[in-house]
Amino acid sequence: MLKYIFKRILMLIPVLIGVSIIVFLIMRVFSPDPAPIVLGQHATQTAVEVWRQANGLNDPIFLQYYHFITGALTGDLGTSFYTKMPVLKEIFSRFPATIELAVVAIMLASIFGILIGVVSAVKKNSIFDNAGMLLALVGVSMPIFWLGILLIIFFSGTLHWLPSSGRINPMLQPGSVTGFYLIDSLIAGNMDAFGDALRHLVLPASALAMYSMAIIARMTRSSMLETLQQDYIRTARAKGVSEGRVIRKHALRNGLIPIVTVIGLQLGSLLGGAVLTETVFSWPGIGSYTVACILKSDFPVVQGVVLLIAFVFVLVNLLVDVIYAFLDPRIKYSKKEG
Amino acid sequence: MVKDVSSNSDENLIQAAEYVEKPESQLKEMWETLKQNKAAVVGLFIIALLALIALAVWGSELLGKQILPYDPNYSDMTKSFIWPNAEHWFGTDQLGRDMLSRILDGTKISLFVGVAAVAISLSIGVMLGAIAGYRGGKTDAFIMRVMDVMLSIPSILLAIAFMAALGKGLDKAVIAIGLVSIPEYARIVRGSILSVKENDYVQAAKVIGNKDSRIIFKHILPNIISLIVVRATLGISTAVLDTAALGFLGLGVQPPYAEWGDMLGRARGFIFTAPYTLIFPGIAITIIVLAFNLLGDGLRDALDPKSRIK
Amino acid sequence: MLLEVKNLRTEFKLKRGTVRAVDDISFTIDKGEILAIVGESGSGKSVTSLSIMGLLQKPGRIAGGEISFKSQDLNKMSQKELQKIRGNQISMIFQEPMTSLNPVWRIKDQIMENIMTHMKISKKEALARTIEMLDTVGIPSPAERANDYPHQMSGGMRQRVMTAMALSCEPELLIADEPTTALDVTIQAQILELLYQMREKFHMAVLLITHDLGVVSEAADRVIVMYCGKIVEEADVKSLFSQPLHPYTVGLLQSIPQIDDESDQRLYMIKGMVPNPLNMPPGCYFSDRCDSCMERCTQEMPELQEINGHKVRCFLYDKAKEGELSAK
Amino acid sequence: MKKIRRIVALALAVALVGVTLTACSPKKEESSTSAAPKASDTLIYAQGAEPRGLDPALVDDGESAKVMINIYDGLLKYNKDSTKVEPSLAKSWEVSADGLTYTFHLQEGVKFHDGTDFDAEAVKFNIDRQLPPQVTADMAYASFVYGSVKDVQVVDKKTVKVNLTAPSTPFLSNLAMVMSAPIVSPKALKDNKNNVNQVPVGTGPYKFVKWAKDENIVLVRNDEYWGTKAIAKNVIFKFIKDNSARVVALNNGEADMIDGIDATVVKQITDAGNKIFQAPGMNINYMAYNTSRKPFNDAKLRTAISQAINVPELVKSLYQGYSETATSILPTFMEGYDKSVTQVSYNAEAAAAAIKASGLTSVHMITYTNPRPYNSANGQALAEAIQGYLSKVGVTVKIDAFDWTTYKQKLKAGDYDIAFYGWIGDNGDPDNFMYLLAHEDPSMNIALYKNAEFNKLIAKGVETPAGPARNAIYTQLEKIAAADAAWLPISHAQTLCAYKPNIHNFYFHMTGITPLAGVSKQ
Repeated sequence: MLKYIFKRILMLIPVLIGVSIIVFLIMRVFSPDPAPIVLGQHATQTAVEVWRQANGLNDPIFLQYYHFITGALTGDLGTSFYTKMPVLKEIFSRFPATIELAVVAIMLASIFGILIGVVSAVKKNSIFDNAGMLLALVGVSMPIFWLGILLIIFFSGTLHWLPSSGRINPMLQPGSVTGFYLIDSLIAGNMDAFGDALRHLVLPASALAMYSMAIIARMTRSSMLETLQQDYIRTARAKGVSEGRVIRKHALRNGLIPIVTVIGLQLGSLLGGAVLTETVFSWPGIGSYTVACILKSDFPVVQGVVLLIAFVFVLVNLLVDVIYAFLDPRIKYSKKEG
Repeated sequence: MVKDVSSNSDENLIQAAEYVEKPESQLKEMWETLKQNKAAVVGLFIIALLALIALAVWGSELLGKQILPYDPNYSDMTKSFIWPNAEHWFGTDQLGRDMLSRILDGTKISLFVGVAAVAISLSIGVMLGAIAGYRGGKTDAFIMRVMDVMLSIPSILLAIAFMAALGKGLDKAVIAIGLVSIPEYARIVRGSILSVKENDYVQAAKVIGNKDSRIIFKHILPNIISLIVVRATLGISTAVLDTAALGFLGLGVQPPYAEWGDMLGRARGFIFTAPYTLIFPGIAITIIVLAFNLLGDGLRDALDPKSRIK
Repeated sequence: MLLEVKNLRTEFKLKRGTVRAVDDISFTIDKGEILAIVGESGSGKSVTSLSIMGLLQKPGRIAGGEISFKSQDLNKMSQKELQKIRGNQISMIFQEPMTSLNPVWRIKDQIMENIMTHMKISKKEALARTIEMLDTVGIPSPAERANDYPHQMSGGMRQRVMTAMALSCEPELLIADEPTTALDVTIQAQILELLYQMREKFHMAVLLITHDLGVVSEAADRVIVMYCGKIVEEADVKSLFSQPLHPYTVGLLQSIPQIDDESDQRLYMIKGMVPNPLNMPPGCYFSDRCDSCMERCTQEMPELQEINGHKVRCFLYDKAKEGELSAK
Repeated sequence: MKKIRRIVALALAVALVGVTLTACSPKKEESSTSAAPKASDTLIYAQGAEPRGLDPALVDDGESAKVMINIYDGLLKYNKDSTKVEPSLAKSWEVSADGLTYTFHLQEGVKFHDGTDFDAEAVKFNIDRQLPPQVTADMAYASFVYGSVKDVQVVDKKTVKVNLTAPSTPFLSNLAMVMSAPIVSPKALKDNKNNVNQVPVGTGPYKFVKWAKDENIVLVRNDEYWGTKAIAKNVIFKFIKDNSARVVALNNGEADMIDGIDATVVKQITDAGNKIFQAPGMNINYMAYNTSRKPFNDAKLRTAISQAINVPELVKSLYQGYSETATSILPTFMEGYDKSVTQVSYNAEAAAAAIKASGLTSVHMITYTNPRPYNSANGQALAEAIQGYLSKVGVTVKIDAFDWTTYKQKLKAGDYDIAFYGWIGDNGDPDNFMYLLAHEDPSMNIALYKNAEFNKLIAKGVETPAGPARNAIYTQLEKIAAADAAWLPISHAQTLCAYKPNIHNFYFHMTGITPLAGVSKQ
């Protein structure tokens, strides 16, 4: 197992190299020139040329890549064209916001998705089942940004219950230890800040969670339906075990195994969904920042962000596989090849 | 699908008795079961309706006739932001264009992008997956590593980067969305081919000395075609959503095309003044995506022998 | 009398019609007795056992009849009350040892769950009892194997585990549904032997459900033959094997390969197939496959009649012909 | 055993992810600042985007300007209600007769936020870093503000002399700008590799406290300020990208002041009991013809197209009365603006006839998809509206819309008949607007307009000392531009802000800055 994990981590390297090549090609070869944006409305052709030269943009693409990759290996992802700040600093000051949002969203999605899925499976064809599955179907069909705006209109604009943007009331902002406001406010023992951060999370996390929740609910339902037909469920019932226990301890425990994979995959799609959610809710995370940087042709930042996201994505997949093995004693990764 | 012989229980027999007649082909079998799935039929009906609208709009455009209530691109600045009324059922937008006409007109774009993008990812993905799965070895390893790389970048980010690089446009949106979902198809096809490859009839075909391409197209692909159909149907709904997302971010089609996501993106600035400009395109997207999801689910159920016994 | 089943009817409501999987059957089991129910797939024997356990899943349901266990009607009990009996006074072994154990639980946990559901004892005691039971059913080094997951054991071992689990609360009735079907022949004999020993040890009754007459002859005291949800013949094991009455039973017996048979004759096969349960032939259900079919057989269903303690459902043995019985 | 191994493996994987994530989060940077700010003495200003940075030499955007004006002082500053310059860190100044030497007398006893002294050396340091050889290509405003500077001489601690290479009337106005001109602590620049984007140190009424990326910037009152001290103790600049969300934030009390709103939300804001601040904007939103090639190398055809567009109607519906219809390139409050200048007026019949005569049936238009400060409705909506007008006079329009970055490249490529653009005034000087049509760079002069007479007048305007004579030059330039119709000026976007009723003395200067020192909250 440990060997397997090690092997998988080694396999990160070619994937990351591949990712860097793709991003590099898209950005440096095909994307528009960043110079006019960087240099502003007074930029003249001459200034543009001088700037491009100074930033190595006139070098052959291989040389540019070589500079990038050697820098990346030493932990230097370069400097943002636009803000002149180190890319790593720019990224990591926004990364916790995205992670916090994604983690809360995946928790919401998992809890409610599994709950709806289990009840739907157990009470198959009941009103609850039909309503739950209709909700799930609409949930995967709604554009996430549209849902987000509807939530803002309703809960912020009309009812004034919840904030529509940002992570926290700046006056309550806790000192930055982890960058996760929920954790930081707890460390600081500031319950007001914790509550406020939570309130700010409700709408974006719900919008972001909707799609994944729907997927998880549907998956849970079908997985549970299949599990509930298994012979060992009948065995458990034949033992005289109560129905609730049969569902929780036998069916769910087994039905959960494929769901873990789905949740893992969803975490990946959440990172994508964060792009739109963050845009709608002015969430100061990496998603909306990346879009802005793509549109500004801020190459170093885009390269860095995508590399980081790919890294996290692969790592999460690894984690899912490990959890999978943990949940299912039949799985062994000793001889698996890819 | 051959029933597991070892399961002897009476229930299985009773269930099997419901399916005495065995349809000849997989697709026909799917169709038979699909017809019994109410939700899927509803989905199919909605898609047919939308396709009809799209064809009618497109056809009349070619003939230079106007079948929509108004010209969807005709802007009249004196009619900016008229709330829905008898004359303009869905109201007008900032430039005084009729929202109903624009939404109906948008059907053709969403359907086109959805289908065309899936066609791209499907053809390339199936080919790559088939080659990888069938050849195995280094070819397989290389193709699948590339697919892994693509999968590890969120597809929407990749699509945004493509669009930013290629520029706005219907054709470019199709390409961007088509390209980013290639790995899904490649993976599915490769996986199924790996499992089908060892089957006796494929081995037999090999022994007789059939050419590889012939084996893939004649013996392997027909066996996984239904799987691909399901994936492609669901893929269209994803593609429509992705198109809308690109449009929303201002990276979709060129003006004055009426694209629903683009309409949503513009409506965002007027959520209090003209919320109807936000509501209707959103509903339109949800309906089309829902329809393809319903159909895709129905197809999947029809394909899956376990779930069809209900 | 430990268990009495009276006029039990179990139905499956399907879209295309209602299937009567168990059609008006009655039988009894005494303490310590081994009763075998024999029949092909679809004869309703497994549904009978599930009906007794109250484990029928939708769309199946008991449409009528009584199942009285120690003079309590199980059919009238709530699920809660049934849960107290299941795994405790009545327990069950299923045909598929490969899939009947929860793959993600250690076997000790699965057995302990049974014990702790019904007995008020500590975890430690339950574990001790589990290991003892594993030992009883003949699992070597039970203390270690108790920590195994099902996939780490062979099929025979798993069936032993199932048996250990079923017996862990010393039930008065054990229902064994095709306990040996999925196993190798050599293992089959071991498991049957085990059942036999356990019956002796715990003085319990066994309802043995099987399609294998060989198994019946080795283990059972009394036999019921079922066909399409109906009992067609019932007798003690000796008279059934020595003097089968129903043409179906006769056919079944003839289709058992005999090792000492030296003739080149091909093995006998009952012609035709089990009828579609939604489309039963009128009259006797066996009529379309029966070599001795008479016109009457295709029109009305014969009654189950008793001839010298040997019950049979066939017009060949109408009381009028009783005299010819011995001649045959 | 196996279980233990699995647990170890799981723990390892979790730890791996955990370590990555925590490694990704910022380390404890600033000492958690003393007491948390209180709502009553804190002003929250919500703006539409995050500043690019806070080093005046390195940034070019309006969002940065709003924050920097509160942290820094320049030698000069603008009058509250106009673009006339007033003393700031320079108490007074003299200009030599040849217009080549400027002598500034500095305030005394002024200290930077880091405790170092402000003096003539600091002024020289700040200007020198933006002059050759030190200047870098990405100092967006260096050449604009200091392009005419030859060198800087320190006369004594409180006197500094700036020598120019040629007389430049806009130079004084430039020194009041918030780009390039503000004086940064030389010590801070030396400590931070000549880049104080994240750690600004100035002499202004507020001191920088912290910056949470994409969230907010917190400032605190400079209690040792040399001038009139600020009223509110804390200022927080919050970044809310979405316009509607910013309105919601104001109405829900999450912000005290917001900017960058458009006309459609005004009712929403006033209905919630909040107030609107409307100020004229120093900008121009225009449409340009590509005068370098057919068909629009013909001024008559340009005029015909311009005639087909009902600009007042368009501006009214597109901007809902919160942009002034432009009658000239120059904003109305600017020196040199003259009422007598007018553009061609709307006349669809005449336009249709002229266009028909010319045989023109289709044009290629390129535009941008983002809202810009001068065009809140974005270039695409504007282009589509004009497409509507032109379709009525028999011209089919093909629009290609691009994201801003790409758009800039397309402009440079020059493949278009009509394009859209705008300009944000920098220093309040008319030259700053009119010189665009004389510029050689196609990314400035997108009409590719070439007129020797016009260029000569521009050069003359720069050298002429401020006064009626100079204003006359610019009026004449405006008239030439209107007659040649290379541009169709569309609108001057007004600045639209909103604030809570308990906010007093809020104002937004026409140069796009918001000095908050005088603003109070009750």
